[in-house]
Amino acid sequence: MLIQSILIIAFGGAFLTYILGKASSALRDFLAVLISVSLTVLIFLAYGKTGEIAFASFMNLPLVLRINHLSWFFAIAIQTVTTLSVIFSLSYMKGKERVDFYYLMMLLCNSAMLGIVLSGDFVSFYIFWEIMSWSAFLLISYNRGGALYAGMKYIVMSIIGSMCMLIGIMSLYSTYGTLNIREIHDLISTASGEYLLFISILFLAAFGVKSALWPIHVWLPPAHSEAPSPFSAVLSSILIKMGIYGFVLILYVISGAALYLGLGGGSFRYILTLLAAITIIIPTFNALMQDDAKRLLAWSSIAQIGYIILGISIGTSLGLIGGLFHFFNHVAFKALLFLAVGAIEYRTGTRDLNSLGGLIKKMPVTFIAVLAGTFGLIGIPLTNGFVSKWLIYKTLILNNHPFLAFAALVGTWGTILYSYKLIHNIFLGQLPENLEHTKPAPASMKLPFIILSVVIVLFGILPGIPLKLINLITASLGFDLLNINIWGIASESGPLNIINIFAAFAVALIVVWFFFLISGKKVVISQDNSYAAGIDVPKGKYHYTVDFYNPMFRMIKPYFRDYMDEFYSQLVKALASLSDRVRRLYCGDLGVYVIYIVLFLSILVISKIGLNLW
Amino acid sequence: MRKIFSLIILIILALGVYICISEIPFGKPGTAVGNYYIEKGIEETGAVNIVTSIVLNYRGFDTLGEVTILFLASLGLGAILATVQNKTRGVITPPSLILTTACRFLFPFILMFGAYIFLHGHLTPGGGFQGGAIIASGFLLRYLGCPQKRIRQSSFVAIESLGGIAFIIIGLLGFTAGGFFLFNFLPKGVANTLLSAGIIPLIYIAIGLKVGAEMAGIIDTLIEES
Amino acid sequence: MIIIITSLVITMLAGAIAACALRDLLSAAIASCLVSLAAAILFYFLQAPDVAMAEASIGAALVTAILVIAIRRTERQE
Amino acid sequence: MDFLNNYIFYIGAFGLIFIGLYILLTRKNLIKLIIGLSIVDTGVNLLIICMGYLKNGTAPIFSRKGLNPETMVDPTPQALVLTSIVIGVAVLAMALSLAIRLYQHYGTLDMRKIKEQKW
Repeated sequence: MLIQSILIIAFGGAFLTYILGKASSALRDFLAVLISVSLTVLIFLAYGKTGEIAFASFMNLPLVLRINHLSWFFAIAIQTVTTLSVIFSLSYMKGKERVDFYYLMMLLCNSAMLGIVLSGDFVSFYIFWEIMSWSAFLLISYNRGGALYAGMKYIVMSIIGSMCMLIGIMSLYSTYGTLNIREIHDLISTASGEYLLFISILFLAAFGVKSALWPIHVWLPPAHSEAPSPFSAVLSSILIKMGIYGFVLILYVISGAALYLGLGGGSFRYILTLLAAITIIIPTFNALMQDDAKRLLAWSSIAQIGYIILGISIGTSLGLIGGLFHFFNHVAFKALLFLAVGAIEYRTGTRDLNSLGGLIKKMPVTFIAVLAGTFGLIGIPLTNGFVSKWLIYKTLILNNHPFLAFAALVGTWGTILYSYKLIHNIFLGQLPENLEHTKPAPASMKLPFIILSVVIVLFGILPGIPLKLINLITASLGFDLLNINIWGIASESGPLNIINIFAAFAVALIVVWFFFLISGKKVVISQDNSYAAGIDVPKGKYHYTVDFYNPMFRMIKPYFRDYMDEFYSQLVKALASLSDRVRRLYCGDLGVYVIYIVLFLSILVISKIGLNLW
Repeated sequence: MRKIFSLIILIILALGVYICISEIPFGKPGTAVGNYYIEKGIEETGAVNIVTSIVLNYRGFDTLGEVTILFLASLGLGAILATVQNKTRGVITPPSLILTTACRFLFPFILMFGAYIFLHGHLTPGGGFQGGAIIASGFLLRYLGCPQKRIRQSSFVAIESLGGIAFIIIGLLGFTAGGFFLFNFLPKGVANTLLSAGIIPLIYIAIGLKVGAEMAGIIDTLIEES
Repeated sequence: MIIIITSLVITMLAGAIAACALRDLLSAAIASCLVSLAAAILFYFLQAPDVAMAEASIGAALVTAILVIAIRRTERQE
Repeated sequence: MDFLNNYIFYIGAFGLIFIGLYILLTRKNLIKLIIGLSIVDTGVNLLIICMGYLKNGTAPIFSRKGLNPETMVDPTPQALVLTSIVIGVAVLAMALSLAIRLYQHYGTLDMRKIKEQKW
């Protein structure tokens, strides 16, 4: 009953908001926030519940909703981010056009994502999946112009993925006669290895598109940078994670760890981990080269997805915990970063990293938020990103994957570089003259910043809170229960104690501080001294956030172009010219059409005479 | 070039057709469904003309579709030609008195012959379509013979609509009487008499009027502005 | 009997070839009328009086009439 | 003579079909094309009727007593061809009206000169 009411409130609320928006915009804003908050509360109440309800039937297939720890874990992340995004939108969307439509699509997308994680069979899963894809498409192309192109790119790839999934679903149904996930899990152990591989590859394509796995990631950067900022947060932190949910679903809930590890003689897992490693490295360095803040974050999202898939695809308990925890952390800090960039765009009107700078005095709360977010992104100790990355590294090292671990480390170095670029080019350095009168972010934007920053730091210091739940999830997927305490993991296989790390960190900090103190006087050199040999530099002429990391770019730029994107554009061009040639068959001359018909008949005749086909 | 190419592929096609046709003997006994129609036709429908019983009873739905296509064709014809501007052509020589008189004299007989054809559709060769075409050719004669006298198109439309509605109503009455469309609910009567075969003569009257009006309407539309 | 049929078939094919070869559209229409007429008689020989009647009244008469009217509204030479 | 007995109708039917196809293939005039179409139509009708013919058969009408159902020709193709002829005239009228419309618009019936329907 609770699950149904969640979905009814979610979908009904979305449409009610739209209708109400025609009457009064204040009432609409209030209703949108009210629905989001009440949904959050409802989902919180559903903690720990497990159950399954058949709520309708579609062509004799029962549509099933179910809830368990895995669903709850994803649902709470979805709902939290959407709620914060909606609160953020209150001021961000003020005065824009078609705001009713925006809220409708936002809430609809949210409802569809809740539906995905709560659905217990593949029919409803597919239906919700499509609702999510299309509402996301409409929101990505909300700004028109270049956004339309980005939206088209997204929806075309998304449809290809969905079709792969549909084929997989139909194949499952024709083989087993049921689409209930639980029943398929019971039946699939009898399947042959080839069939399982076939199904897995189909679903890999579907979920890989959505979660932007490396060769099929090209839709993500334009889509994320063109969408409205609150929705970019949802897109990056939640929507692409539906692909992660799908991976967990197909690899662990349906196949189970044992079957998955033996898939294709282990080569499936090998390829998946390899793809994940590539997904970490290439997008990280692509992110480094971006000058658009949102595009940078978009590439960073792909890279972080690589970490999550890497953790999940290793196939051990610790790796799965690390992947799921990194998912949760990425939800927190990527939503925070996108919202912060949205706030900066809202106040300054630009998100070009070369023309920003020095905003630390003007927007201090935003700076703290971005600082927390980037710390989490890099994985500085005492933030949650550290814990999850630690778990992933540990898994890789314990399972003898030195190259994958090295890839993850290289990714982290790149992450440090682009995070520093982000925070420096926006907040540090010199304040351009046209930004002198920038106001701090409004209160409705600060609230999400504060909540998400608190989450990042709290779960960094007390990782046991989410790990306990994730441990329950992995236990329900057939892994051993680990011994979790509030400070980390106490089991033998992968001990993690945040107190020890905190202590080591504190000691290191004190030592550094000590050396810093005894190393002598600091000499303050003004900017003019080092740069212009004492001559006064005219203000506004000099802005040293431009061409950040330029020497490095000169080295790596030729190797880190988005080759896949170019490949796909070439493919599209080739296809278009081919289609044009095919179109020329229809030349508009009736005689030629008759020739086609007669030729076809003649070919039939020749085959009859020469080959005796029938 | 093109002609030679066409001839070559046509010759290839002819060769193939020859190979296929040489396996089909000419004048062999008919199909099972044809034999069924011949044996049970009179008993089940009461129509002596088996073709009629097939057209109107066994495959009545086909005929409904056929009538619909005809209707759509005349409708589309009117729609396409409605926007064509009237071009004044050279003066048409007025018909001579003898021609006009002969046309006036023949016209009712042609109509009567058409009516005879569709009334006796279940007894003799012919039926609604043929009778309707004959009626239309009567109108054609009238148009050619006395071009200054025009029949109003609205009367064609009225007759056409009445014919179509009558067909469908008779079919729907079959629903109430026997449970399916075009059920033969009237008594079959004695074979080989005019009042036999149940609803078949009624439907043929409707079809005959409809087809006649439609074809005459098509001719009228085409001839109208030239 | 077979001679009549053969001559009819030859007439019919000749009409069709004439319809193909003649540059004058009106003559071609009349030639196609000849085709229909011969076909109608052939239908009668094939024991299909219903079809023969339909072909004679529709194929030979009405189609030709419509064709002639259409040619009159457009142009006569190919 | 035996060959003629067996094949004369087929020759007629296929001769019509091929001549019609030849017109469709080589001619450029719209009305000529429509004439070709109607010739193909007639040929196909003739062929279908040939399929149902029975040697020395009678028409499927019980117009007098003593007719043997065994020797009647197959009535099904006849019924189908009846439908086909009527639809043929409807299609022909439609095509001619389109031709007239095109003539009014372009001033020509030549397919090659009506450029706008090409790519």
